Amino acid sequence: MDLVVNATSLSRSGLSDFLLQRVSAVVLGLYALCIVGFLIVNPDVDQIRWVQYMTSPVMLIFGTLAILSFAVHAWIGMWTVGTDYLSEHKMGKHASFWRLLYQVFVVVIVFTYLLFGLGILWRLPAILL
Amino acid sequence: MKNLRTLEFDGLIVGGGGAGLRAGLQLAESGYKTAVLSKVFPTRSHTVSAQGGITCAIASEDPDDDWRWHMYDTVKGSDYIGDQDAIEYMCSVGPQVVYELEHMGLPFSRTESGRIYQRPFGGQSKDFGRGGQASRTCAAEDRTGHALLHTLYQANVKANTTFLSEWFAVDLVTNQDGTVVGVVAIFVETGEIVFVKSKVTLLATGGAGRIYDSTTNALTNTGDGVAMALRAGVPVQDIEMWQFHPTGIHGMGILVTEGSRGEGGYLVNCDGERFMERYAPTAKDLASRDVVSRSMVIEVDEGRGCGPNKDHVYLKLDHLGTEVLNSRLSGIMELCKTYALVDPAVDPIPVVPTCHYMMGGIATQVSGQALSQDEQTNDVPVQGLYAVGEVACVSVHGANRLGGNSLLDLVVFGRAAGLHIQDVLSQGVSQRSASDSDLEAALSRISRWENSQSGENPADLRAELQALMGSSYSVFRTEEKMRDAISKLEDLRTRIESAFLEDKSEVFNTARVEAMELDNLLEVAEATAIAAEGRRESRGAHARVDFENRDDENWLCHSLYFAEDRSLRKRAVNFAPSIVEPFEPTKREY
Amino acid sequence: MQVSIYRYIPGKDTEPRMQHYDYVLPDDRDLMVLEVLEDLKAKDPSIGYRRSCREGVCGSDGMSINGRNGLACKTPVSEAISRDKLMLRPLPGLPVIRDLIVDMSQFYRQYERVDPFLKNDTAKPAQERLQSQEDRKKLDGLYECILCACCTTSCPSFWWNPDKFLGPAALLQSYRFLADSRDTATEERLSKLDDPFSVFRCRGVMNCVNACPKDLNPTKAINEIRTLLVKNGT
Amino acid sequence: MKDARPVFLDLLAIRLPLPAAVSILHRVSGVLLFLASLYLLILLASSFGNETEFDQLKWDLGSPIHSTILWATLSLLSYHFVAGVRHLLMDLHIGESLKAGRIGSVLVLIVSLVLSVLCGVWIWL
Repeated sequence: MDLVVNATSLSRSGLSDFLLQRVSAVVLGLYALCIVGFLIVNPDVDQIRWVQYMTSPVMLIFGTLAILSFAVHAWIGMWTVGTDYLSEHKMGKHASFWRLLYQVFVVVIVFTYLLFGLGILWRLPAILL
Repeated sequence: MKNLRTLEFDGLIVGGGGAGLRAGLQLAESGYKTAVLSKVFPTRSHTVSAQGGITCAIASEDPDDDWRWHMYDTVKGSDYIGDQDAIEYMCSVGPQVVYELEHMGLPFSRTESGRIYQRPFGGQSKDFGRGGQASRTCAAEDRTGHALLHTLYQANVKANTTFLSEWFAVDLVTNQDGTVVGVVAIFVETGEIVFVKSKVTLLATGGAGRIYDSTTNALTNTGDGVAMALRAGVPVQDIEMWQFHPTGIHGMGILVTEGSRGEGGYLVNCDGERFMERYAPTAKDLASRDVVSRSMVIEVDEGRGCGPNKDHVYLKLDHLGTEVLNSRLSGIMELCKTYALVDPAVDPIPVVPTCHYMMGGIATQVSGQALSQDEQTNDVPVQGLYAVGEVACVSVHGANRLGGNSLLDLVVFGRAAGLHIQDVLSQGVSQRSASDSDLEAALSRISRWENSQSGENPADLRAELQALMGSSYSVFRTEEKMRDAISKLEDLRTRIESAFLEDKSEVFNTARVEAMELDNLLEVAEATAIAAEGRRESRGAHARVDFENRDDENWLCHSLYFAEDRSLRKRAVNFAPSIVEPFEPTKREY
Repeated sequence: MQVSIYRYIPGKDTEPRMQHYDYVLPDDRDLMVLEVLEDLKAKDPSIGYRRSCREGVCGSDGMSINGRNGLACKTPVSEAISRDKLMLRPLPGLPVIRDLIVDMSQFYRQYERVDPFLKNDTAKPAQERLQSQEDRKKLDGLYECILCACCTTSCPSFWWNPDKFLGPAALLQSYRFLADSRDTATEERLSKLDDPFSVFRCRGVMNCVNACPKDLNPTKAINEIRTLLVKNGT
Repeated sequence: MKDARPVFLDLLAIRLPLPAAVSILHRVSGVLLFLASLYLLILLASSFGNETEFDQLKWDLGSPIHSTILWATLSLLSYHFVAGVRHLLMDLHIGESLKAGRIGSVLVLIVSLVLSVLCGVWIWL
């Protein structure tokens, strides 16, 4: 791609990013609906049932997928936002520095969320994180 | 050289419309160093406004169609002062050139069998006028010019043509041996003056409809090429011949394609009468444009005009139905709704004859090479200078152009000139030099405006000139008015030569460009005025009240106007086509 | 009516400014914005803007009219005016050369990037290539583009990445050739578009559709390209 | 000289149609959700703790500040969700015309507003 440098997009392909963004959105949307649905149906849920539901085999896999989807979705989204506003075109020569800084920040948060989220779902002792 | 930046090319094309782009494509593909210099970005050229189509006997609608029939129509349409060698060339080569356009990607409308769609246009017949109305105009809906111009621009992008976009050509540079060696131009974006030097210079600057107050032409059609030629001592031919298109939107000057009548629309007067049946019993609304325009003016003059001032007639399209209107005439639907506030599917469109096309121009050979004339009235080629398209008079349109023939003219002769120049260059033309004094004429015109300290406003003078031409040189012409106009034009010349350019800024100074365009309008207006007064007959678009008839004895010839001494000479019409027998002049009826 | 025009003349102005003109509208008819500009220019020749055909087909006079991109020659004053004011500014996001005239080179570069010409590697027939009426119909709404840049310069994605995102006009042209039954370079064209910026920076904002003076729909064309990319790439 | 050229991009002087506003809000809500996700994860963590923590959480969520934050987060989520659905529909070539685009934008705003109100009802009533 002569004019277009895209070294830090997720998949380096616009099409793959586009598809991943959509698929992850659908997973996240459905997962959110499952949780909200459960809470609406069981307004006075106690903790045991709540944890039971969330860690049932299906929901555990679903939740894991959702957390992974979140990482993908957030990274692509935030990367897009960053490359929109922190561009050479708008900021001049130092744009790549600021963009890198921003991306490191986003990556750190995404990873933190990822580990934190998986840790909770899989009920890992905090020490392992 | 005067510290002028100089650019050098093998071929320089001035003008980026259909003709210039077609020629540029031919040259760029040949590998010669070619530039297309244009005062607007190429796709803004006036070719973009052409609507109805490109007339050509590709035998799609009628498998028996024949280019000779097309040639017959064109000769008759020209009122017999079209050059038959050129018309023959255009009509016979036409199909090949149209197919080339299609191969480049031009999105023509299609017939059911997938071939190019053709519609009927004015002045078209089968079998040399004996077989009734023909359908010979190849169309891309009613945006053919737009489709054609963009296709040609795209082909040039592919061919890597060099574009000097938004460069204004000031004047031709002619050296001491009378060879044209390029142009002095202004790069409008910076205001820089540059000598663009070239072995061959081709003018493709289009028409000059802006000498009139009411015209279908773009604001940029100011006759720059005609004026440059005249100032360089090159004569112009048949410049009195101005086509008035029957259907310009009343009060707006915006064109409604003849294709609308081709698709079945017709004109009515205030009584609702389809009056063209009286003037042209056979062709009716599809008689040639000069005939229809005159009939409309007569209707209005005799009190049968429409509207509160009874000053226009109606074009009726509502009976065609929305399907035809939307699929074949969507462009004019849009134009009418926007500019006439009329929905053609419901109401008739108010129309008046409006200045549309300059049949005259720089006399050229079929190859595009510009011609002058010696004392013995022999043709003399102008070295280094070519012209194609509306600025040229090759002449295929004679005294009246048929609808759809202008687009064909552009591409056929743009291509022909490209091929010929390629030939000439391959024989090894050396770049002639130009001295400071050769550049002087062009530079002095710039400095004249630059040094002006006071005087009249160019915009006011332009409006005055346009009103004068509109009132004195429209559909019908009278000796008295023309004489009066000629003296008024002399007065205008003095005033324009001392007019004031207020804005002298460098960067994208459109006021400076418009001031120089005013110089050009004046040259064309004066040439028109003198040539029209000189041609003492009525022929084609040139209709005189005092000389009502065609006079073949004295005027079956071209007029040739020289600016230096404001003289009008005659030049023989070519009656020697190489393949077919010549068509002899007969009475012209539709 | 008050007409306010964005003025910037290099060498004279260091900063752009708005210049105000009084203008009396006629009672009997509506004017186009371009007619107002022409009248003002007759009095103040220094006002810079491009114009040519004055009938909405050449695409010269795109500008921001009361905050909305459009062609001056095709926008009636009555439609644009608000609180008796007409505000004319250059097309957004492109460098201003002077007054209402912007530097379009970035726009044209993006147009050229999509190879805006027919590619067909089969032998040329002696006549035209045949195309069915249905296939020809697919080009409607695409080939009519006049390259006025009203759409592209109203697109936020183009504002942020004019060098990387092709923009609606170029993408509309890209699809014009992808959709042409006579073009044989579909895969080549698509492979050139599969990066995160060229096509995919479109976020469906639809400003382009809103701005187009020819009522074309670049958003739809871009979606069609994406669909082709998905079909081609999966 | 070229670099000195000004660019007109005064967003206050440019009229943005409704679909543009919907799109910008989608982006803003996305960025905010990215940050608010930490809050959601903390909620999840405490709900997975022991029973006392869980009851404490339920109690906490009744407090005005806590419940407002929760409501805001859910509202953002609903908006981002609804506007996202519109994106997906457009990918399927539904609602591509200018008119449909406008209607779609209005629908996104109305539906997400309704959802936001429902979230409030759910939290506070």
